[in-house]
Amino acid sequence: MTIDNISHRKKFLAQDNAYLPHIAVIEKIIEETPDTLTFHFNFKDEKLKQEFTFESGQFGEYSVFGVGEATFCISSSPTRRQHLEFAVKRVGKVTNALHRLGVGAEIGFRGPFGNGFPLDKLKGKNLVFVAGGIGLAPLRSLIWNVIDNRKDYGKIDIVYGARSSADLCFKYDLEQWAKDESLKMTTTIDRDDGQWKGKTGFVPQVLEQAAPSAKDAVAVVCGPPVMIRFTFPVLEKLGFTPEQMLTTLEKKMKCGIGKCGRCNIGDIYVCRDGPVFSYAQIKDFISSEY
Amino acid sequence: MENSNQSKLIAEAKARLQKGKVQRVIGFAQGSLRFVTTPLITSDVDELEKLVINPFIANNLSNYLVGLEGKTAITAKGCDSRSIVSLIQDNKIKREDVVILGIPCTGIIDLAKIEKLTGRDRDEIEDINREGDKVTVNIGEDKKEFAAKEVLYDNCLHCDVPTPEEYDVLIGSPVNPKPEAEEVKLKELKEKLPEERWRFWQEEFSRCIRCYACRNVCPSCFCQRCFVEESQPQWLAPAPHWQDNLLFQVVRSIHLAGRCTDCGECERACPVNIPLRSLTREMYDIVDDLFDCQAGSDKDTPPLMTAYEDEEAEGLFL
Amino acid sequence: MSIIKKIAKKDLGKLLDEWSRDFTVFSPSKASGIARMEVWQGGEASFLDWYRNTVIPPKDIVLPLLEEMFSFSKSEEGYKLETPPADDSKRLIFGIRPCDARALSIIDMTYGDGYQDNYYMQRRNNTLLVGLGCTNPYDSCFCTALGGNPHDTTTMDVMLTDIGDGLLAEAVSQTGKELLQKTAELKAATEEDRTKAENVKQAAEKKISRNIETEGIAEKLRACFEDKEFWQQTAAKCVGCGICTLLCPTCYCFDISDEKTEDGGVRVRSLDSCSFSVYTKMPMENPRSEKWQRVRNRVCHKYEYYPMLFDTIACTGCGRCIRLCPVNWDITQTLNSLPG
Amino acid sequence: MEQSKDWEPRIVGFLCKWCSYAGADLAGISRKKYPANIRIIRVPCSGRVDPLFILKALRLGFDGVLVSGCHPGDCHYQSGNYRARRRFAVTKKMLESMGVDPRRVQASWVSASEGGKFVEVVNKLINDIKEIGPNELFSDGKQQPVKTDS
Repeated sequence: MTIDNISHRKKFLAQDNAYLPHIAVIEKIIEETPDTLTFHFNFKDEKLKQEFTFESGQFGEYSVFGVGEATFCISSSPTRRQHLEFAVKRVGKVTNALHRLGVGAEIGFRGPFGNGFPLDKLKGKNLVFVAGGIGLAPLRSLIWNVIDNRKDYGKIDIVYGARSSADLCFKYDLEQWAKDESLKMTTTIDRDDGQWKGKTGFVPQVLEQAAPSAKDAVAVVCGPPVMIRFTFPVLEKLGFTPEQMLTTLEKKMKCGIGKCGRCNIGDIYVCRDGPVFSYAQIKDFISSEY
Repeated sequence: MENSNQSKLIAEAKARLQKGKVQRVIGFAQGSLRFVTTPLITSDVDELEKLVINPFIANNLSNYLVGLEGKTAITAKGCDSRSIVSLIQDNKIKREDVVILGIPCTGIIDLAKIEKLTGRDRDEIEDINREGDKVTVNIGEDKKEFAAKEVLYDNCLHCDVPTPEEYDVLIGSPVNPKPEAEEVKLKELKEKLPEERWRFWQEEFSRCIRCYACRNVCPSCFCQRCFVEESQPQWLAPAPHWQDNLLFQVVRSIHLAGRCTDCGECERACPVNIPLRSLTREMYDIVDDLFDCQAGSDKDTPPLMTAYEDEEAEGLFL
Repeated sequence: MSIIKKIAKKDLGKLLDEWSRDFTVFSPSKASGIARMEVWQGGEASFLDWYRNTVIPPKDIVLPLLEEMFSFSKSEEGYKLETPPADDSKRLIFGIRPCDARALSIIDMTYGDGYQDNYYMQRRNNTLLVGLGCTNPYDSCFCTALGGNPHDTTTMDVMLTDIGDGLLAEAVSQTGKELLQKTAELKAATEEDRTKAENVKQAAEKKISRNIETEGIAEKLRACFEDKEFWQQTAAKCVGCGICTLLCPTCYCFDISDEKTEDGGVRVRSLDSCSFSVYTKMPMENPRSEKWQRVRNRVCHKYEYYPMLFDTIACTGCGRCIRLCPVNWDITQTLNSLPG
Repeated sequence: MEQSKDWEPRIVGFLCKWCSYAGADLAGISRKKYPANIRIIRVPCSGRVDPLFILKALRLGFDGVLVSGCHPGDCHYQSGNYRARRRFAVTKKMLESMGVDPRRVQASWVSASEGGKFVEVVNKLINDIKEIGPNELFSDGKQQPVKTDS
């Protein structure tokens, strides 16, 4: 990647110091799974509340003051701007602290950062969404975005899976999508857990069975690294070229703006050049640094 | 430490690697800078020609042993052999997995001391030669002569184990302990009032950049995850405040009780000249006083901190 | 017409005093127990006797090891954030070496790109570089392999050459020109001085023997990226400490952390190192959990990724990483032994 | 040492749950008064007390630290307190050698039935600390951020 094709950097909103968070207030908390919560939030500053814009796939740096910052994508759609959402799995110091917060608590938000999904390139295409676990969060923003502009897109396939039925996120969305006749929704869990009436099997296998056509299609993949690693070969088998596969990557980040160094995969900085990439961009590195 | 020893070392190492008795050899090679040696870790027989024995083989190579698969032949000075034994005591390595090529050592030359005495940097010096108790330094036309005790590392000055105690082959003849020379740094520190001592350390640790070289070169710092990397709870601010730097080093020294062999590697590694050995040596002496413990002197005793006597150190408890 | 003046060495202290009226002047010092740039304290400028280069690179004047980004406090109205007052003091680094000055221009590329890093850029823009050419480079130096030389003027404002009894001062930038013009004490340099300076420069350059072949190096590194065995062998003796990165004049990576006080706290940033496994560690995975991956990242970042991003190798050959490494891990040896 | 009149030492006590914590409890039940200056952290065994805990307490500004466990020979886990003894001994000696007043960090053996001894120990520690003054080991004039992480 050269300096010329990383020019999609977005102008930062409203203030010069990109390290200084905006104060935001948590408005609602939804328990997705035993270890995952979705937070609805809004900015405290009225003007920012009105003017804030973002694109599906972009992320923010969220602060719990006194504990630190963590990176999450914005999981709500820019087409639904009453509030913003992000989903948090409890895994580390900051995510634990977030889980301890209640409605009304103040957090910090920096962003939106990153490139987001290239909507202009998706328009008119058939879309195949492949997600695992909490990896649905960034795709969910895009899926609602697409549904809200349904006529701009072709066929839609969604394959979503989790370890168990209890680990499925955004069940309220899954229900709606399952009822939506303009798209094909497949939900799966890794292993039969006794309560689940739907499909079982790993996401890549289920995707292979679903066998969406690669013609005029773009596949958007997000999930745990191991799922991503096994999904690309399946897509290739189905005839998708590396340019037809998009993913959004997760790395440890601190600054979110390409300075602090740690989120690189080779010469690509996930925060600045991503988090959305085509498989063509990252396939050289994906086996050994992801 | 003459050249014949070096040839013998190479031959011994080669024999073992060629016969497949060991998977690799760890020793010293000439470094890329004048006088400086560098660790050589190799499974290639031809590479073994690079092995050296000279008065500059400073590193404690036992640091590389933890986590290796298969058998390893390693060159070890007396102090290094103690570190190896300490690792055996801690069950980090097995005795049968190491072939110790013991090197009797009469002290390692501290290039920083020579730089200080001559006012010249290492790379401005043409030659340094040691013969017995004399060390001659050539700088251009100028030839300076020093007593060995002036230019050896502090921890070599009253070395208890010039000849390795634990070895498979001894390269050369055993040497005797050197007469002790006073350690200026330690003495000056001990003469300070308690409050001055703490402020001294505050001052020293204000320079610390938290590079963790002291920890990473230390064979006794073998924890897979060091407490400084814990985030829940976070014991230490990641940012290098002197308070946290000092806390880190004090706790490190205490965690090394009964393991630290006073090899001095932490102090050598420190890029900002913090006299770390003054801390670790203190601990070395404390465990000697309290528990008659000399780290790494007996591979068959349990690690100091896992053992106990029925009655000891009672004066310290209410 | 360039401005060339001469400073008598015995008058250097006075000159630094004079400049200290308008600037916070930093000059080489060992007062802290280690060679680094520190605020000029007046008196005789005796550092010329020992100064070859600092251990702590002068980047720490514009990119400190530790700095406060903002403070936060909580009241009934919620959180309030406050950035520390902007530091717009004028600084002058006296005696910065060409490798270290050029290193700042390399950091500028990242910190000035896209979202500007105001904390850094403000200090950087207010800092004058009065460089001093090297007459006595270390055996670990290799600036000449990277397009520099012991008297390279890149990114300098004023460049000094040691001609024995004095320092020949040449204005490089417009700011440097103004500085020399308004400095009353300086005499114009003679033709003889200039000849001397020319000889000094040539002699210094000849002293550097360490070399790397930079032609096609990014491509070579890309080609051996997956050569795990090579990187494992290369990394074998590395102990994984942070010396080579934290004390590198071009390394700029940092960590951000919160520190609580009773009624709020501060968010600080501190230099970080890609040599540490926690640097990339996420709760569930770590893309560079192995030492060889981290060593590879360090080498490739400097010699492959930076050239791809900014057309510049992010190394200026100052040699600190070689000199200060506790096990003599030498990046030039690695670069000269790349497979293929 | 200059200190304000109303300064009261803050002390942290790491107490073994089998003996000393029960001892402290007994002291409370039997209405034996001991100063409220001590914050008690219950640990499963005095052998759980890493020297790091002691240093961290000092770093956080506590004026004194108490480690207390079962009498030698009475450890619920056979040898935990023996190990604690070695660990504590080297910690105290190390701190002393660095210039920390050894009275700042003390240890005791208090059994579940020794409510009275627990009170004595705490009182002695508090009196000692009052004599040596507040812990300023980690202060440098400026107010330092105190991290009170969970």
